[in-house]
Amino acid sequence: MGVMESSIKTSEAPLSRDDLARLVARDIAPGSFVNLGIGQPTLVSNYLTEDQDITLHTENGMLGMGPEAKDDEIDEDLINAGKIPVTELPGASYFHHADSFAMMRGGHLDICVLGAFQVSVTGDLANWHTGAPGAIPAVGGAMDLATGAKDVFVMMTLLTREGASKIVETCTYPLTGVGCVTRVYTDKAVFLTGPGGITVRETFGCTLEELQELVPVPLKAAAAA
Amino acid sequence: MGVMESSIKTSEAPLSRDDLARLVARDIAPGSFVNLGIGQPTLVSNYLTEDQDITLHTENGMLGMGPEAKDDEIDEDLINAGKIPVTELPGASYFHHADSFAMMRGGHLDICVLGAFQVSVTGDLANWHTGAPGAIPAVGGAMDLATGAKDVFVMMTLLTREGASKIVETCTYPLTGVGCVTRVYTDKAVFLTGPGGITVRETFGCTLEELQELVPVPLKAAAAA
Amino acid sequence: MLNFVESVQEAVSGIKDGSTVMIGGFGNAGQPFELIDALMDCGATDLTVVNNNAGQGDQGLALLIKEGRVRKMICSFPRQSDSWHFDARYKAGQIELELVPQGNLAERIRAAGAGIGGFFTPTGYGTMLAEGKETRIIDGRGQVFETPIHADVALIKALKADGKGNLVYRKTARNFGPIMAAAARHTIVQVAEIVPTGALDPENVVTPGIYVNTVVRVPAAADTTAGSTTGTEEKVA
Amino acid sequence: MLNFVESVQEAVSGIKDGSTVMIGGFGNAGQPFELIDALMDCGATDLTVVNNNAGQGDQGLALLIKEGRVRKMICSFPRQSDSWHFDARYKAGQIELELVPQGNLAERIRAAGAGIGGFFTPTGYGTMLAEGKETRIIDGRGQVFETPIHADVALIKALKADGKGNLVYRKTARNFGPIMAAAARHTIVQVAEIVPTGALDPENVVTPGIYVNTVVRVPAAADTTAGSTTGTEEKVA
Repeated sequence: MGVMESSIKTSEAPLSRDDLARLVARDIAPGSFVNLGIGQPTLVSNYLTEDQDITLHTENGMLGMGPEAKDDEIDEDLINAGKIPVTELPGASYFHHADSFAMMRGGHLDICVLGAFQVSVTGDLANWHTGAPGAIPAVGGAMDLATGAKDVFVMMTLLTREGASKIVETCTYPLTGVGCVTRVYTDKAVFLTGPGGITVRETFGCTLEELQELVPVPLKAAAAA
Repeated sequence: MGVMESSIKTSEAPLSRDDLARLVARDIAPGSFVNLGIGQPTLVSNYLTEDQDITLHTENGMLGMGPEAKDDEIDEDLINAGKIPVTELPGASYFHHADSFAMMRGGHLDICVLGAFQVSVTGDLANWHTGAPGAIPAVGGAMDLATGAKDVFVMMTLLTREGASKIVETCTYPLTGVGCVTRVYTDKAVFLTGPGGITVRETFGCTLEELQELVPVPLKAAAAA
Repeated sequence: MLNFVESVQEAVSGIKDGSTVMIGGFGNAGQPFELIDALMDCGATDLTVVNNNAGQGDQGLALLIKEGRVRKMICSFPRQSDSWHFDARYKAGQIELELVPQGNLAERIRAAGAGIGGFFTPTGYGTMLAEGKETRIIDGRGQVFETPIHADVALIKALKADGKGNLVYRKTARNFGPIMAAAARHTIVQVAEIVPTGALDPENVVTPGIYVNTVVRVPAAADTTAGSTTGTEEKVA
Repeated sequence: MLNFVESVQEAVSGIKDGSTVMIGGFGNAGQPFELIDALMDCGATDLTVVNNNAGQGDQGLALLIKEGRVRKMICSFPRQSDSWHFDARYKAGQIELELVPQGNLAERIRAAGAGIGGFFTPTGYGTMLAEGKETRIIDGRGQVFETPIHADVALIKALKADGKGNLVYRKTARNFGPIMAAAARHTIVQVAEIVPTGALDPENVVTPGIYVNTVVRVPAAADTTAGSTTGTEEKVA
């Protein structure tokens, strides 16, 4: 496995948030329809190229969302799911909430990119609720995205501030969706989930063995494509 | 009952199809949204007045349908549910089939007017299929209209060509809907259906007693409004 | 029946205590602020409110909640940085919360308007939001049974209405308007502009007038929500 | 992925034997005649076809049925004065028929596109079309459980497509197009006109391009189905 692990180490240091966003952007196939979740996933839009011809969906009711609106572009009737003013690209379309969620839930989005508290070895996702006593829950469209998109990419730091792995055997936080995550992009590695468990596509600043020490589920290197 | 029955006889002769259509038209409340079924019910549109401000729905996807198209008004993209070229009135709108049937099924139409083979004493409707062996069935939107509209008016001759009453104790033809008919307009009388059975609002060319001889379910005169 | 009224006060005057009220809008886009203020003033209480959120800041729905007029919220995203009035009522056990994934909220509202008795969806399966609900496996996927959300009244905002009550919206302000209009027994709409019947292209009507009961004109505060650069085209009547 | 092709032959070339094919149109309005003719010519057989009717006269779907290429029809209104080819096959036991109330047909197609696993509806309750189906009483009304209708391919007709595959339709030709486009894995659209991206107003797009895979231009035969007096407005890109 020594050979395998060195072959998947693709950077000498962990990735910054922007480097990770750039990597996710690069991995999105040309012509895809994509929904970027609130927070870290939003950064991905900064690295999509015109050549890729990606169409962004925002679940409040739009395809063809453009960059964040600036100055006199700001229009309070044109916002994204994070309630940030955005712009409209040529070829955009507007629709109501039921049509927008039908698009998500009907499996028409190629990829959604979401943040997460935890991802389990079987691809379960926890990203909406800490489950802490007294916490007021709020779910929004997270469950619809997690169960509806063809591919669900998670973007997160591998470790919590306390140093615990967010990739876990079984989620301890309340679930968003069961077996829905297909890839996990973290600062230390890219993980692929599948029927055979979790495989590691590449590591950043650590070897597979060093990564394995951080993550409490068995890891193996992904077969080369 | 003698007094009652003379008071409900409102014409000396059975009504013609056109007179019946005029009567139905008169009974439609101003501002109503109405779907007129194929065949005899279509005649009703000839007698709606501008003052009534009735909006006609056609289930293939339009509100605000105007009269049948003539000559150079004919446009093959503008047809009604009977596939007859029609026209568009100011304030019309177009929508797809699921939205159109959602409108019907969600209880938004005030009245639909349908033809019938049989109506039962409890308001069951049979109007789509003779049930004859070898007959090829075709249902279209009949069941959606029957179960969806707030009021279902039936327009038909009271008797079959063979002289049998189409108002029956129990339908022998396959049902379109259960307990859905609220009024039955026939050449000989107007019947109201309800929890208490069938009552007769008015008769045409016969007394209530004469009418009772034709119809195999107990009739009584409706209480005056 | 459709009627056009002169004031938001008149528009909401029929709303009774104990009503279920749907309120459109996502963020500020499509929020019928003036109708909500009128609902505040009209005194109706013991309300069940259906909205994506549970009020923000010190205005609109947040004030209704602060004043104790809302018995129950049905929403997908109550907790926000400025949802302090909801948070306080909720922590004090003074308001009931039915938390619904946003897509289930939209689909359940749509189901009410469309006469659907209930439906199965994969959203929420295996999560705490499906606890106590009927589930079944369909085509190999776990699914949850969800029921329609009907309302007595909907308060929504559109860009324009014509004389038949046909509506068009503007950009992402469309959001819940069309489905709430269909789900409520009585739909009250505030519009920036009322145009003559025939001035909206029948191809572009988003909410047909059959779903609209009361229309009131509330001119846009500035040029931000309506104006000459709107996205809807008009024919000359 | 979206692609624009030069001919209807190329557009349908990927349709395989045994496919479920949705065909749009109600009457002549919205019928993709040229795509159906190309499907006839391409030889695909053992098809399940979803359409409101089961062919009329000696053209289009009727010919597919005549030639024995359709194993099963899912439709609401097969019997018509000129449905002789279907009638003959049906009476000979050579074609299967799933008869569906028109609103259930539309809602089941919509359910497939929207990811709904099934739904309850009052339509058909107590009738022979509900025989063998699950029923339950909801809010005092008998309701029938209906399942989504998915398809491998949809053949539909629209008025215009832009470079992103966004579609607008014309008058009652809209009918099944939008819901079939969403329900099929691969949607093939014939349009009278292809316009530049940006030429359709985003407020007025009826089928977003996400639902469209293949677009082919088929100019309208005469001025009856397209032309300068269309109901859709355009902005200059």
